[in-house]
Amino acid sequence: MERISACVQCGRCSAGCPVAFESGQSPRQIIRLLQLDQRGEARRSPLLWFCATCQACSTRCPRGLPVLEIMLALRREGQELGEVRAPAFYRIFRQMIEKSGRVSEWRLGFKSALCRFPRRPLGQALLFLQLWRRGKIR
Amino acid sequence: MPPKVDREKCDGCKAENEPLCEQICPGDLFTLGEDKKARCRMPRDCWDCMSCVKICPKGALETRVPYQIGYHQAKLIPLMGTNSITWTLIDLNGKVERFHYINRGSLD
Amino acid sequence: MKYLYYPGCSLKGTARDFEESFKAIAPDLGIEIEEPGDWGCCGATVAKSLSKELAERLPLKTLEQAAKANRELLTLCPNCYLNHQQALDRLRKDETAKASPSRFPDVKQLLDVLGFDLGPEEIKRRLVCSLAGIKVLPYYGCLTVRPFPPGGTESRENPQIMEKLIALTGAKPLSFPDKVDCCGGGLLLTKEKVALKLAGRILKVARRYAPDCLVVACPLCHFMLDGKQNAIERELGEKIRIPVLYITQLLGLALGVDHIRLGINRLITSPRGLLGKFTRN
Amino acid sequence: MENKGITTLNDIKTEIIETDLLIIGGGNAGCFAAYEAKTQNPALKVTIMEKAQISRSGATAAGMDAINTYIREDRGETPESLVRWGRAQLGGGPIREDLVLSNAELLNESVEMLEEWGLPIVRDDEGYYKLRGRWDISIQGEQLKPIMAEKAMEAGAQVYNRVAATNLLMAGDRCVGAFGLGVRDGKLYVFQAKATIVATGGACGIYRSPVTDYTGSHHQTWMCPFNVGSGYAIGIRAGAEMTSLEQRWVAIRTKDFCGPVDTLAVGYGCLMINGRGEKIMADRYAHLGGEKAPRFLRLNAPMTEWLEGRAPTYVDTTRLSSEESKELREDLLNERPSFVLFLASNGIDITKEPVEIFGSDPYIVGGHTGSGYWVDIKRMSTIPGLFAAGEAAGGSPNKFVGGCATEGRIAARGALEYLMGVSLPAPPADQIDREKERVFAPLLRGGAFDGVTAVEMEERLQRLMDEYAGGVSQFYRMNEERLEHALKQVKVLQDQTRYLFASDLHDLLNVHEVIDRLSVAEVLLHHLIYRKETRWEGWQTRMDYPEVNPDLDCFIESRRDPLSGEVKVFTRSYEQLVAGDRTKG
Amino acid sequence: MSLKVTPKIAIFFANEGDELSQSVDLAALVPRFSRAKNVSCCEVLPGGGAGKNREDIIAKYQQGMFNRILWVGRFSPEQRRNWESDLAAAGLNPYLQEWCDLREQGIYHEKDLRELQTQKAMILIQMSLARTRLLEPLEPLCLPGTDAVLVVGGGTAGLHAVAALAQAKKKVYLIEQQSAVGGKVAELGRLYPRICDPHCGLDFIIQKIRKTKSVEIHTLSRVVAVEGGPGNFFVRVLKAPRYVDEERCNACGECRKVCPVVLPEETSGPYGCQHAPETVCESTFRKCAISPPWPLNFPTAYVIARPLCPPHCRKCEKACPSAAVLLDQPPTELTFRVGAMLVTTGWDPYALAKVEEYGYGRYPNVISNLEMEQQDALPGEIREVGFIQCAGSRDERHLDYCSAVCCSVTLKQVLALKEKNPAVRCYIFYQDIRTPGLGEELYQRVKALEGVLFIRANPAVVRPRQDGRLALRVEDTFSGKELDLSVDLLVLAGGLIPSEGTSEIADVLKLPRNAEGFFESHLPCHSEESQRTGIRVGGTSRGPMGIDRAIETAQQAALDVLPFLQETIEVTPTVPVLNLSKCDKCKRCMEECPFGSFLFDAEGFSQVDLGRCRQCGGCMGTCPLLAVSRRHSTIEQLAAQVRAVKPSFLAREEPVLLAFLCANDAYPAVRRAAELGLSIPLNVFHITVPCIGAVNNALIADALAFGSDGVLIAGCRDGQCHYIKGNQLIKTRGDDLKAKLQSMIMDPRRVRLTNLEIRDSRAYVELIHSYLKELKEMGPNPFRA
Repeated sequence: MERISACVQCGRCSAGCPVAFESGQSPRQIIRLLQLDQRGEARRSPLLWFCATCQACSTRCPRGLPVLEIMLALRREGQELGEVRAPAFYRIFRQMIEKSGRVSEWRLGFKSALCRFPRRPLGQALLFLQLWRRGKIR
Repeated sequence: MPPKVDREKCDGCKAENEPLCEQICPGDLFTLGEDKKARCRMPRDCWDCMSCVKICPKGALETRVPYQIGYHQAKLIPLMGTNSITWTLIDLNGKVERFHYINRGSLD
Repeated sequence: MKYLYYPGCSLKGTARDFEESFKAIAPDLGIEIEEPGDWGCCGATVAKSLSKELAERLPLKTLEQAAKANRELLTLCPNCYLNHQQALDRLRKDETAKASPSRFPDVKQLLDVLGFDLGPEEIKRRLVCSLAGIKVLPYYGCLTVRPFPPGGTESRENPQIMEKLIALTGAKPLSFPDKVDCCGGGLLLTKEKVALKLAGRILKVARRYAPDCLVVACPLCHFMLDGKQNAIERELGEKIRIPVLYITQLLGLALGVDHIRLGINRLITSPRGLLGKFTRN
Repeated sequence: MENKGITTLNDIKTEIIETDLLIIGGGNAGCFAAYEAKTQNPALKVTIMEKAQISRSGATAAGMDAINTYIREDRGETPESLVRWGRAQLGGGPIREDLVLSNAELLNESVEMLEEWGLPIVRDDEGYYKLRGRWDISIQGEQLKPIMAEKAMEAGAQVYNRVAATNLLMAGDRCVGAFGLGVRDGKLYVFQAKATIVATGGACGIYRSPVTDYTGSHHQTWMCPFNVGSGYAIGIRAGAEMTSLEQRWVAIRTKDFCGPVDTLAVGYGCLMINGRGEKIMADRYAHLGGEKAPRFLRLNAPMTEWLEGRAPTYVDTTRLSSEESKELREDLLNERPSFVLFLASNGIDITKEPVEIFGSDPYIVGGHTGSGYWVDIKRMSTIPGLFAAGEAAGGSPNKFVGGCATEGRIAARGALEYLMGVSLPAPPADQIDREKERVFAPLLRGGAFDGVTAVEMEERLQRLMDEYAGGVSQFYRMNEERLEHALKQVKVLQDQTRYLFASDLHDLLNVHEVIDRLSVAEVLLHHLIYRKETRWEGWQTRMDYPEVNPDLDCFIESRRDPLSGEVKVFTRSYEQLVAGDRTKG
Repeated sequence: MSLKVTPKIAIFFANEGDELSQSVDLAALVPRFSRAKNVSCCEVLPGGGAGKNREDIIAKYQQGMFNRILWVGRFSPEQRRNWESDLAAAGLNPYLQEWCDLREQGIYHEKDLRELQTQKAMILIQMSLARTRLLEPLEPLCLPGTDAVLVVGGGTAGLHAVAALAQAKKKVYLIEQQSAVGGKVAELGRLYPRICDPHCGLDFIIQKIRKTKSVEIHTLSRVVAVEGGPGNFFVRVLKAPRYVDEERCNACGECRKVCPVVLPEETSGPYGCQHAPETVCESTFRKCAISPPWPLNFPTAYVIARPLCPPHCRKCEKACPSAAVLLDQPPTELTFRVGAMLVTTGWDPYALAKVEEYGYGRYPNVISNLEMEQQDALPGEIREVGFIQCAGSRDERHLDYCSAVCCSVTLKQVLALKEKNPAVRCYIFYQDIRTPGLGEELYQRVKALEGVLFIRANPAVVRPRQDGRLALRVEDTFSGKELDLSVDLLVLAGGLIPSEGTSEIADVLKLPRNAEGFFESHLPCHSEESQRTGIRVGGTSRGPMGIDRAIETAQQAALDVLPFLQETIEVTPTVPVLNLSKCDKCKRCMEECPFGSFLFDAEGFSQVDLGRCRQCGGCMGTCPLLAVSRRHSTIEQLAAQVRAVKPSFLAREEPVLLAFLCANDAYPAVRRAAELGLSIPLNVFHITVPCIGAVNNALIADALAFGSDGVLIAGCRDGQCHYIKGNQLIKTRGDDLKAKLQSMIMDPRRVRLTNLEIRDSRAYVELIHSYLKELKEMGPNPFRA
């Protein structure tokens, strides 16, 4: 992260970020916060957990900053400091791999669906059915 | 009397053509190895005149007394000045003696 | 060509058809794979979000297996590929630090193998039937090209390798400006609405080109664009109805492999129209 | 390795060089000859053929710690007194007093030239050259060789380094240059010269060195091991008259490591003692001059101690102070640095224990004894156009550094005189082809050839000479039958040279070195056989003729017929020019 | 071997204001040195040698009382110069005078130290005396030269250089790869500030060149080889056939009417240019096989693109009324003898297709700024135009540097555009707007325009819309807001890279280049130098710059080469001399010379090209056999100075330090230290060398052998060495020596390198003190008597 200062705030990361404007904050702003030494605020940024890890920011950065890695680091930091709690999906996923070494998607989907009210539960159910009929979940 | 080549230090005189030791050796004993570093082709044929040791700009050469007649590892290291030479003599017990004298021009 | 094959979780579940189609065409393409029984999850994007240690540990197991078997590692799922590739880079970094030659073989993703290890010419030799008359829209998504583009040389913004492969089959590849945009798959189980929005954007643009099908090389993309297509249509309030095939399935068809063996019957969005066209010529 | 891609005769390039004066050997005498010639007549084209690299070649490669002859007039010394001393050193000769005198007259001038050129010579408080012994002056001669070389080149001599003389170029009975083997470029060099000076070193490696076996060093010798007598060989093969070869030079050296003893004995007055601690010279040889006894005796004396069961023998360095010891080793660093290393690597402190001594192997060196070319006062050999100087020229022993230098100058003057009005014939094609074939045959046989290597033959020759022709293992003793046997064997070896092969140019050089050694050995044996007496015990000890034979108070000469190869031996009489008792110096 | 006159040395002590006598015991020194070897007179000059004793010194010289002088004491540079010129006038060679300043060596009016100072002065004077004995009279050397000069690259920079040189009455050869001169500027639409057509500017300079008869222009030519050195370069030039006689052709155009070759229109995109400006613009411009020259009509003769001709077609040949067509013209090779060369090979546009995210080459309405230059009025339907700055510049993945001109270019283009199509809306996406100095005016002018929006952000992707326009999504970094914009035309401000010609000529002339591929020059001291004497570089081949600077640098370069364009070139006599009787042909001098001054002679010895040599003495420093000596600071002279240092004047536990000072930075630093009255300890002795690269390991060995406890080698800071790499050379050699010291069981810290710049006086003095302390801890040098 020592190269944070190299950022010229050109905004390419944000312009290419698919979720920045869903979260109301942009990767550029997060880097700026870090430049300003406001890590706390950066850690709490809603953007962090919106990130789809699509790597667009990192690959397009003219200064070669590992923007995504920075995001992920902040995610971890936030949890280690107990400031934030990862969404259910992450926790369930972790339990699974720690238990069985692998992940069963439908259980994962199902469990994390239970932790939050799913959009269009019926549609979900239907999809589960279709997947099951096509042998994609067992 | 085998002259020892320190492969680390030797740069084959940049392997431009003949390294200086090859040029100077009265016995025509040095050549440039495949690795572009100096090689003594026949250590037993050396007369230990130490011309090669004196001329090597990288300090990569050392004259050794063969073990059969001299113990490990005494050293005799010449350092060439412009008009004087110094010798550092280290005996088998590590005792150091130094010599320095004029080898060119007037003695005063 | 022999690889150590790493399936990854999805390939045994929602992306079953991906694995099936790959295994169905592999022999015809002269690709041999050996699959270790005891592989473990690579950690996807989750591990890195939770614990560095965990993220760095998980891929090691497979890499060791590859080193032991002294085979290059092949993963179908780009996410698994990314994690293993990154782990490999870390290992090699400290190997070079110790100036010791690497004992770990390379890690490959599907497009590396098809597009570069084998190469279009080689594949062309083996194709048996033409898919002429079909318009195909290739979609790469993120991790097939970012950060490690196929063959290490492909463009990250405008990759061409899938186009080349599609062209081999006789089908017409359409150039798709949004081909490297994110499908949002990673957010499906946390920020579903956003996820659907992103996938929706892609499908909407895709529809402009009126393709007979989309072709992908990533289980997650496939799940979003195929599995979630109904949901997306509902979000957009308009019909899309584009079948989404794995590149392996498309090649399978050109190799004359029966589409059941290719798992095409497992698609959610019906490929009937497409197959109709195909059987006609 | 480096054979410059030579596989057939056609691959070999011939380089023809025309010059006024060719000097074979860029050593002490050679450099001075070149300097003299160029300064006398700058217009002259002077060329030096040098086997190694002129700035560090030959006997003085490592440097020198003393000039062993300098005439301190202030001490009443004169050229004549030098002659007397030299004569006495040979037990009365015979020596060529004409040569020695002419040398002595120019000697000091040469030495002073060296100092002017930048050779540091130690002076005493009155500003005279500091003596050690009667004639020796101390120098700090680590750079002696480079200095001489630079001057020769600055004077404008053209130097061909890494070209080894293989034969003389003859026009009828006249010498018109020489052939050379390009050790680096694999060319055959043809030097066409109006006059030629042989100024090579002496012959080393004819005999086995006592330190050779099991020491990992093949070249534990007193003389520079790369001086193999080629200078004599080329003359012998061309039919030049050789003199006094039987007057071999054998030196008393430090045991197990052929280190210099004179420096200790002469330079620092350390006496030779035997196992019982008795002073060898003073106690047993007082009647022959004790410490001042002739050199060959000073060699033979300790060896006799060995034979008579009073070995080992030493020079007693124990009463040296540590300052003297340091000073002494400083001198040694100038001449044989590795001897200092040898002492250190065996933890020897010479002030605590004496240094053991033993005889060396015999050498043919005209700068020290009378061996070499028979030359006239101008130093021209019996072959017109061929001059000799330094170790190569016979008749005038005890030349050493100063004398060899001087003789180089004298020879140059002679050559200059000669070459005026001499013209060069066209290069003799047939001679060139023959020589090319002869020189490169071993290389063309190739490394895979099933034959004999130079080292194998060299070591066989050395053992042969050692055991049958009075080498160190025999305490230098010999007798008719052994010599005859040796001669027979040498002939066989000469015949076997057609099996010698070389895989690269360095090998090829070694091959010709052994061939040259054979040429010298053959003639040497004839000399040894002819002198049926014991005149210089140690240097020449005939067990079958232990006494001095007054009839042989003359020079023994030899000439090998270039066509038949037959060696004729005859005598020349001795002329005394400087009056006085010949045995008193 | 020069004829030696035995030196008769006069020693003069400058005791202005009793400065000297206060710090040392002159009464003891004067008699001591009047007895010294080779010294014929030894006097004290009361008043620094002004007025009366000036005459009698000169008189004494003319009476032959002495033939060289050692000046002891403090002399201002002016005083030195006066003495040297006065005595030179009287016939004393300036190189036979030596200056020994005691203050620089730490001798001040320290009453209580007077005794010790006198002893040190004794040694210092001994040192200078030893050197004085070995001084040689030197006369400037003259090399044969020629007043001809060769300029490579006929762009704006080249043309201006040519004009300048032609005005200076020099014979000029201009070598141009294209079929005509003009270069990139000829491709531009308008020039700031007058937004005028660059062709009038070019025309003006070309007229200027036309007037002089001394310029020879060779188009379609490239330099293929060069031999010789400054004053005498022999340049081989390969001239491709034009297939049209330059003299005869009057550009009537008849040939084009009959030329069957018509280049298909579709090779050019909707904006008249296809996406490889450097090549296709020409062909689109050309339209058929025979065409006017490009980019300008100077020379006017047409040119034929022979590969495009149909087999056996000779139509143009027949059609030409002045029989100028030469379809079978062969290529020719020319050789020029010139005294110097100028390289103005210019730039190429960065290949924008590499900046993939912006879709250059994929979408027809994305064009480069160079292509934009060729747009006249834009089609009416165009309503919105986007300009993306730093497209490839200042970007790790592309060009690390700022291309310098793109901002002004865009602003200029916006101005021009708005002038023709006032209704057009412009978006300028930028990181920073860089229009330094008066350029601000341009920026403000554009800012003031209606309908121009500056957006401080770069888009990440460009996407075509259904309607064919381009969609841009950016974050306005000021507001943090997401902007979804669309434009009809997108102009990428592409970067500048060294032209192919630049890399080509660099290889031929062995000109060093920096990481970016532009010519390496020693900024700011010799900004137009190329590190190859007699060759100067100007314009954009040195780095991105605007036209104005390109012209200035080219003219500066032209000015710089004038000294090489004389019948004879005068060279300062302090050149290196090789002693071939010592040289072993090891070639290290050749390897290490920063200026490639060494050539092989017939016998394989290396040989200095005195013209190229900069006299740094690096060769002297590197020669293992001490066969090279730089005149006036010869190895012998330096050795004599070193040998004269007698550490014994101090108690054994007091360390003595010998410092070699680089004449450019370290010495001035020390001199300044003396002026500032900083305390330079008596333990240190200074010896000045042209460059520390010239310090041979043998000298350091001497210093240690003769008892100095430490040797300090003070040179320039990295990258500041006036001889480019002297300080690196000594570094590697120093490391070898240190390794040797280690094996000799001596503390390698006894040799130390340091880098100073002129203002480091204090730093230097501190360093000396700390080093002395360190040496004290080490104990005396084992070789110290």
